[in-house]
Amino acid sequence: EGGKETGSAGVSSLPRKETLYVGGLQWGPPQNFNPLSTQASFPLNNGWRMPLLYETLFLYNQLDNSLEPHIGLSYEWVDDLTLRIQLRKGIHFNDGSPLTAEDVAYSYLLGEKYPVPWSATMTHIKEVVAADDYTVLIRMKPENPNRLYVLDSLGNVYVLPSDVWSEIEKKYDYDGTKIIQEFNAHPIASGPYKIAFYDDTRIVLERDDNYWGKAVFGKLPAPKYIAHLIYKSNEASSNAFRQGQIDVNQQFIPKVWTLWEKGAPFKTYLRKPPYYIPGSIPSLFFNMTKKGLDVPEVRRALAMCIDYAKVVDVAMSGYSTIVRPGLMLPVYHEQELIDTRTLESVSYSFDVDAANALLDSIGAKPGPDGIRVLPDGTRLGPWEASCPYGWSDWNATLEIVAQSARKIGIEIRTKFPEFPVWLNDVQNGYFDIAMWLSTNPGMAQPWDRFRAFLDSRNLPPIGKPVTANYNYGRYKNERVNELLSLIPPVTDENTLRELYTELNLIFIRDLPQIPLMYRPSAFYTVYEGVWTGFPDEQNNPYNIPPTPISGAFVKALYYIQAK
Amino acid sequence: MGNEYVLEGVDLTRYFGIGRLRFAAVDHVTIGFREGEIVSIVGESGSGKTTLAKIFLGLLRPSSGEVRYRGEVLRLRGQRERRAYWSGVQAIFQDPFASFNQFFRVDRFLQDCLKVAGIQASEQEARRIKEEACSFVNLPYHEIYNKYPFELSGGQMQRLMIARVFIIKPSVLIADEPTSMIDACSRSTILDMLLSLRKERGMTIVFITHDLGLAYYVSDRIAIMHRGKICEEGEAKRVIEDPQHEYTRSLLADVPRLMAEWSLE
Amino acid sequence: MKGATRVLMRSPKFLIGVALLVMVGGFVLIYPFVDIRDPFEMVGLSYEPPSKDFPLGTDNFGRDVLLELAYGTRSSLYVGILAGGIALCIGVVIGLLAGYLGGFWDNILTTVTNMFIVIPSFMILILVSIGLNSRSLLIVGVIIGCTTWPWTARAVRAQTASLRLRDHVHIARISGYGVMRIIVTQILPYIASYVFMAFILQTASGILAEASISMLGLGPYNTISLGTMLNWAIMFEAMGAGAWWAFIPPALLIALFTFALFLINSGLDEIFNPKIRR
Amino acid sequence: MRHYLRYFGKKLGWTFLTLVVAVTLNFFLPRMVPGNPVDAIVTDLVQGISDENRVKEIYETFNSEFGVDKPLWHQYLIYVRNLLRGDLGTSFGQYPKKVKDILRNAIPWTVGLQLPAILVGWILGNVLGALAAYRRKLFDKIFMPLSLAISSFPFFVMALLMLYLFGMTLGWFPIGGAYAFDVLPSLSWRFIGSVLYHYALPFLSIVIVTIGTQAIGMRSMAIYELNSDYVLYSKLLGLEDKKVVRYVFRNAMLPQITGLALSLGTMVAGALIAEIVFNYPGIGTYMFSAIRQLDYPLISGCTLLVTVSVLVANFAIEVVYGFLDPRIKMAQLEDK
Amino acid sequence: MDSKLLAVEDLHTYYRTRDGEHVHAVSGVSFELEEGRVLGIAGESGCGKSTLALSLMGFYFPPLYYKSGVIAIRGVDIMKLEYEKLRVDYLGKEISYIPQAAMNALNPTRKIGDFVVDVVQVHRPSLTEKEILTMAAERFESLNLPSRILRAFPTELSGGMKQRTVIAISTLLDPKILIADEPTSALDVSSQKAVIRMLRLLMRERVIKAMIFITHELPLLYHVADDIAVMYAGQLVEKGTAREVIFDPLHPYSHALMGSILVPDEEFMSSSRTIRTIPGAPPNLKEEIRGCRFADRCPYAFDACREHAVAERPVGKRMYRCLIDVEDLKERYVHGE
Ligand SMILES: Nc1ncnc2c1ncn2[C@@H]1O[C@H](COP(=O)(O)OP(=O)(O)OP(=O)(O)O)[C@@H](O)[C@H]1O
Ligand SMILES: Nc1ncnc2c1ncn2[C@@H]1O[C@H](COP(=O)(O)OP(=O)(O)OP(=O)(O)O)[C@@H](O)[C@H]1O
Ligand SMILES: [Mg+2]
Ligand SMILES: [Mg+2]
Repeated sequence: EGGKETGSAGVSSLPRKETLYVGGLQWGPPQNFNPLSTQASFPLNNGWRMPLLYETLFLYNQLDNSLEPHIGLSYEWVDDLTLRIQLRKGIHFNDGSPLTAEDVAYSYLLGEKYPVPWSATMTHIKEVVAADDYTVLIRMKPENPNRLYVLDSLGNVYVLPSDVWSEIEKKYDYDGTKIIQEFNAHPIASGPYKIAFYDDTRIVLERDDNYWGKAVFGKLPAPKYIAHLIYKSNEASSNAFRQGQIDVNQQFIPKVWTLWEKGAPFKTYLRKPPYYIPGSIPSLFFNMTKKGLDVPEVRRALAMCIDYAKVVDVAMSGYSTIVRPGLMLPVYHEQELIDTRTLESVSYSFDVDAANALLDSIGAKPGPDGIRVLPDGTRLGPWEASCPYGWSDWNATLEIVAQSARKIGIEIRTKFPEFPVWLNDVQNGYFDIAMWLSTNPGMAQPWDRFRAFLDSRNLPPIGKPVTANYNYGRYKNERVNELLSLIPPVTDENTLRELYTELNLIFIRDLPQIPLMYRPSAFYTVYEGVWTGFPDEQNNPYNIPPTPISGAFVKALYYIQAK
Repeated sequence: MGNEYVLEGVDLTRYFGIGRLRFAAVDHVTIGFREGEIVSIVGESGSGKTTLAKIFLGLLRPSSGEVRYRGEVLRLRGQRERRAYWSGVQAIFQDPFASFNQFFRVDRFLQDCLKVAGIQASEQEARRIKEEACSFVNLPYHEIYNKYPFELSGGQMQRLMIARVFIIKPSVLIADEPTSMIDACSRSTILDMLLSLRKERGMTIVFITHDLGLAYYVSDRIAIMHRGKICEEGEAKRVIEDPQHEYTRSLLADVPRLMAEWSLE
Repeated sequence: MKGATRVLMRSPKFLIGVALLVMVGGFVLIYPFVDIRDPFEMVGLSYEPPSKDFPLGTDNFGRDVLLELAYGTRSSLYVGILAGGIALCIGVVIGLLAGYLGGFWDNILTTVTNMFIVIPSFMILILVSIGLNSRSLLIVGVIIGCTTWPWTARAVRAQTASLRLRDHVHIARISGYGVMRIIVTQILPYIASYVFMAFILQTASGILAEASISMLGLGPYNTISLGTMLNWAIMFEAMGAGAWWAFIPPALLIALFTFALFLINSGLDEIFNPKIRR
Repeated sequence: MRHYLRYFGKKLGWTFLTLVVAVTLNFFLPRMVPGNPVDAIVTDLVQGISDENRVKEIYETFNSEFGVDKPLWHQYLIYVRNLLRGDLGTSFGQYPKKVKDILRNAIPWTVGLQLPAILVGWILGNVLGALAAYRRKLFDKIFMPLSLAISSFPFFVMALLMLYLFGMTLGWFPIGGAYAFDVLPSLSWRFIGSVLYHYALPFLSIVIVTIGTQAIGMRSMAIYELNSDYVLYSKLLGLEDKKVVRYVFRNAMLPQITGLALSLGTMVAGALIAEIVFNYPGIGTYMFSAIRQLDYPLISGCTLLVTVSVLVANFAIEVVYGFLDPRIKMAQLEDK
Repeated sequence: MDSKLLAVEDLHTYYRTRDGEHVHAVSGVSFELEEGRVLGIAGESGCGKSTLALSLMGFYFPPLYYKSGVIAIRGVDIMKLEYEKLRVDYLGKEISYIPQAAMNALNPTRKIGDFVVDVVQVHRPSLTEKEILTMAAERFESLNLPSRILRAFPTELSGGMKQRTVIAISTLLDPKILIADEPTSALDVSSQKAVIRMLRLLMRERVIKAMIFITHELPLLYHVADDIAVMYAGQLVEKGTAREVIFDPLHPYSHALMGSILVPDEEFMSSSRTIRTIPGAPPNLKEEIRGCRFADRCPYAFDACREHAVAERPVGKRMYRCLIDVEDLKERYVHGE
């Protein structure tokens, strides 16, 4: 376990022209290469589905919110509860054994037996069966079906070789916590790469020239090696990137345009602001149990006083458009789902005067120190606005929020504890205002975003951690719960639009959270000094999403070339 | 016999150091001082004179043995007992430059003496006492009262120390080499003052010195100290003229004199 | 005493040190009156280079660096003095007691002191800072003070132990003074100059310690200090952005401060420690 | 000799006591934090699981895995027992890695960077300080304020400035890491060269500051010694300056050794931050990320490691010092 | 060849204090030292004895500075010599020095034997280490010092041993002139006697040609010195043979000084002596003093004393520094004014 390890090839240096350097996907030293672990290291990190070692059935494409065939060739709903998946033939693991429907079923079921990244999905699934070697059937639980989650799982569940993993299961005596700790230094997987080397500063993958895709796609990925350099801090990583030591970087880099100002071969997906495509919505969370913060007008006034343009410019380096009320991303496939005109009635915008007027109207008068006091004597502040330390764009955002609030007589102080401390406080409800973001893009969006923010079913009381979703502020609304359970089975566009519009309406009216900006799910910044042909907005014939290495981005590896 | 001693040490021993380095700085010393007499304790450097003095003063606890003051064993528990003892037994130390708190003016120093003596006097009365004490030691009060000790000469400081004793009026004074740090010419002044203190007050004076000539000049009795032990004790004249102990004899032989030959063979 | 002032006036080190301190101190005290804006106010864009509006440019938050410096220096000074004061009090009290009482208490107190010296105080500082959920300048100063006292304690103890055997202390004892009174009137004045120097050094090390833990992100919240400025600059990649104005001025100010205090200290040292001088 | 042994026996006992205190502080201080670090690990796992019992179950499994469900004193006992077995526990942040393994990777880098740097700085500082004391005049006039100025730079500030100047602006040196991004550890010249090249800047930044601090101490020690009676006496007996100066340096150097022992704690701690600035894969960097993740076992491991090495170094220096300096030997023998 | 081994003429040296003031610790000292004589210098603490001793070595350390005057050894003014020549040919060999503070005179981290070797090799490079150590051991034994001391560190010695060690080292090279600055102050009387005995022996055997012996202990000086010079505030106020100066002092200060001698001696003490005292304190050497330096404390002083510098006045082979004539003075002493 641990320690240095050299792969079979015994690489000692990485020829620059054969190596694709990636960064920003792994910050600590490698912990394990176990696809069942939430702590797994590059390229298995939870949250990024990088089909380099293990692969998923389909590849999620964020550009159009679709699933592209990979191991799975196609899927269809046989009935309301059953999904049938057709697998590609001729796929084999790197030990030579074929990948079959059995393996897929086995992999799904691991999620039921043990706490693995797709365990949540399995709470909706009754069974996964191999109809034949190349057909898989997923049957949902009739009492708790969720189409969205099941679809999402197609791009999320790694397909593991069942024989290898049953051995591992046996080795640990079917003890889940042990199994997910298996280090798995030499993964038997179906992907195009193998682990060649790792230590605390880098993880190096080497191409498997026997990859099944060679026959299917007619070629292999271009880089012989993929190396992920591990930096201890953002600045170290971005400095390395500036020096051309990283080709594909997934990292927040302030003022990214300065990279190519002097003609250096850097680029982002979009050449102009916001440079990246939005993926989630960082928002201000209010603790609804705190006096003063439980007054909707106060929250609304706050929402109106924040200078969103400044948030975008100063804190986010312009990597967002100015946020609009509601929880929909400014992308076509989500905007389609709401009726903007209906929402206008509850909408708000940056307007300090209006915010002040609103507070005046509820009788919140400024005290001698300029901080307003509600008629019942509640002083509007000091409230602590917190987010984890070191999340620099967020830290800056909260500073702006605090500054803005002062202008309308609300006192907000910032606080940036270490992530675990912060998380613990926030989950248990020990906070005033916190900043957190919505769940990642995927097939379950935007529904999952609303679920995570607003679902109040099984909400634990203050003092017990909220873990099933992000409703840390303990917002409760029965109608929202109802709407959330209505959406998943719906396929009809119009019904969906109605439901989403209502959800947004309630959200904007109650404002349990204030969306602050749009954040890319991945900061995709590339250096083309060595490898060229990375997709961007103008030149993307293969519809490759700018999600570094993850999901459908893998296609890019076949098209890039060394200079 | 025990009763005629004002201050008395019985079988006093004091060890320093530990293990191999442990040694007795004062080694089973028994000595007593009668009312109104001057006793000199003479010994070379490191013979334990100062240590003995500190034991008598209650500044050091003896490893064994006891100090008796007016027949009672000294315990010094509690503030009251200490005050009582120290208003009866006082000291002057070797180095006048180190004996003063350099941060307090002379007047404050004298004022503190009044407090120690337990004199509660009006401002005028206090001033009178201070002036009297100063004139006793030939110091002009009005000139020095506002000075800091470091503005005085060594002789003046040592005289102030005597003024202190003059105010406190102890019955026993332990003077630990009070003249060793001041110049020869001022030395006699100090000695004379000590002598007149005794004359006026009947004070018992324990005079510690390494100088036999000095001891001879001032004292009634002399005790010779050597390596922590008192090796000879007796009438001053007798000790000098007819030394009994081997050490005393060699000491006397080795002291350079003016009239006698100093054999260097 | 008068001589000492005269010597001080002639010591170029002392004078330069004081001059530096006065300059910086003056800037810190006066500038906020000249420029009455809120230092937290985000007046520009991030990392604007020095210009007429912003003599030292802006930081990542678009705040005026010069104004921040004024407030940051103030906080650093505050922490330094607070930490120095606390360290001094603890150190002096422990040192005096250990040195004066001797024996058993000395053993106990010296052992504790030595422990704190050998266990790197910075480690304790880190551990405590992590443990605290809300960190203000006050708290940071207090914990720095509580972990950096042992040096002072050790030195004060040594001095006290030798002073204790001085005759004037004996005189005080046979004058019937109590322990506290002796310590305060007979010993403290003698080590006062030393204590003052220790205070200066402790202040310098307080400023450094604040900067260090702020650099690690364990500094006070909602506060501009030289350390947090550096921390922001690093966190927001001022270096990569070429925004030297965001981190060089605070870095230099920290060094300048320590330098000035060191100068004053060694100037004083020459006066109180004649052997050092040549 | 017996006394000498007894002295060191005592010293050893004392060192051990300090160790116990250090271990205890190490355990309790980070655990003053209100949060439960397990939450961070588990949160990812249970996201989206709506079945409450399931969530609870997972929580409990992990809580007992880390022992955080037991009362603190019990955890402490377990901690001490494990320590005695050489087990520093499992990292929270890099779960399921062992702290021991993490540290094992970091130690060579830290020791390799700091030991030479501090020693070189110490030696150079002493030599220069002594020279300044002896030469005085112009050399001292320039050197003295300079080293005073340099020593006023905290390690990390120096590291920062050097990184910016020589790494980012001038591009003479790499800007971080222990070796180039495109080589892998092996016994090749390329690798070794790369390691040395990356070593230069962090090494220099530590050396320079150490020189400054040590030079000042040495200078005043040497001046003190130069003024002492034995120097005068030796000179009056006609000894040549060279020899007298050698006496002086030796005597002034010796107390600096204790200085080294005592300031080791400060120096090591300071140099750890320099590691962070240079992204050097040493203990400092690990500690930094451990702090971020509230990884108690790793934090405790790092601080314990640093504390223990400082303790051991102190003890060793004390022993050696006694043999080098007869004055101290006497003092040690007389020590109560 | 000049018969005068050492001739000092109008020597002025001063200390520069930290606040830049000058302390004129030796101001205008002249004397001659002939072969075979021991010159004692007496005077109370702070009068400049040690400074004079140091000044005679011919080379100066801050804060002590040379101002003017001649120090001639056998007619050679050593103040005009190159430092290297002075060091190799004179220091330790021609003129040697026993420091007052023997406690700290030895390098604490060097074994005494090693130091001895260092010293001897400067002047006699031909000797081997072994020869030097044998030679040193002999000299040590004559001072009752065991030769194992050569292998010891100074810290392992007691104060008296250290002082004797220093004496042994200072005389190791058989210097022509020895300047002993209170060499016995830290010793008990019997060790003191042993030291004096050895110095005497060295003198008698003509190993040491002449000696300057400094102490404030007059009875001791009486036995050691042939001539005595009394020093007061940086000047010699009286010079004469030992007997003359002790029993028949001329200068009012010497007179008072001799009057304060106390010895355990029936005969001397009871010779109807009154112990004499002098009020006041010596003058501050930082200030320029115009008149007689003793004037403020002198019972016989008159106005002129405070105005004019007083020159040395020879009386036969004696000398004293006072405006009052010898006869006058003696008269006053008899009347005990
Ligand atoms: N506090 C102490 N700790 C250890 N040893 C001590 C202490 N005080 C005195 N001694 C030792 O005890 C012995 C006697 O010392 P003391 O001061 O009594 O001698 P003394 O006769 O007064 O000498 P002096 O004439 O030099 O004053 C000396 O060897 C001294 O070193
Ligand atoms: N380093 C110095 N700086 C300034 N003044 C000094 C220095 N050393 C000595 N003095 C002064 O020079 C004068 C003569 O001092 P010196 O040491 O020669 O006296 P001494 O006769 O040897 O006294 P003692 O009998 O105490 O040894 C004194 O007034 C003293 O204060
Ligand atoms: Mg004594
Ligand atoms: Mg002298």
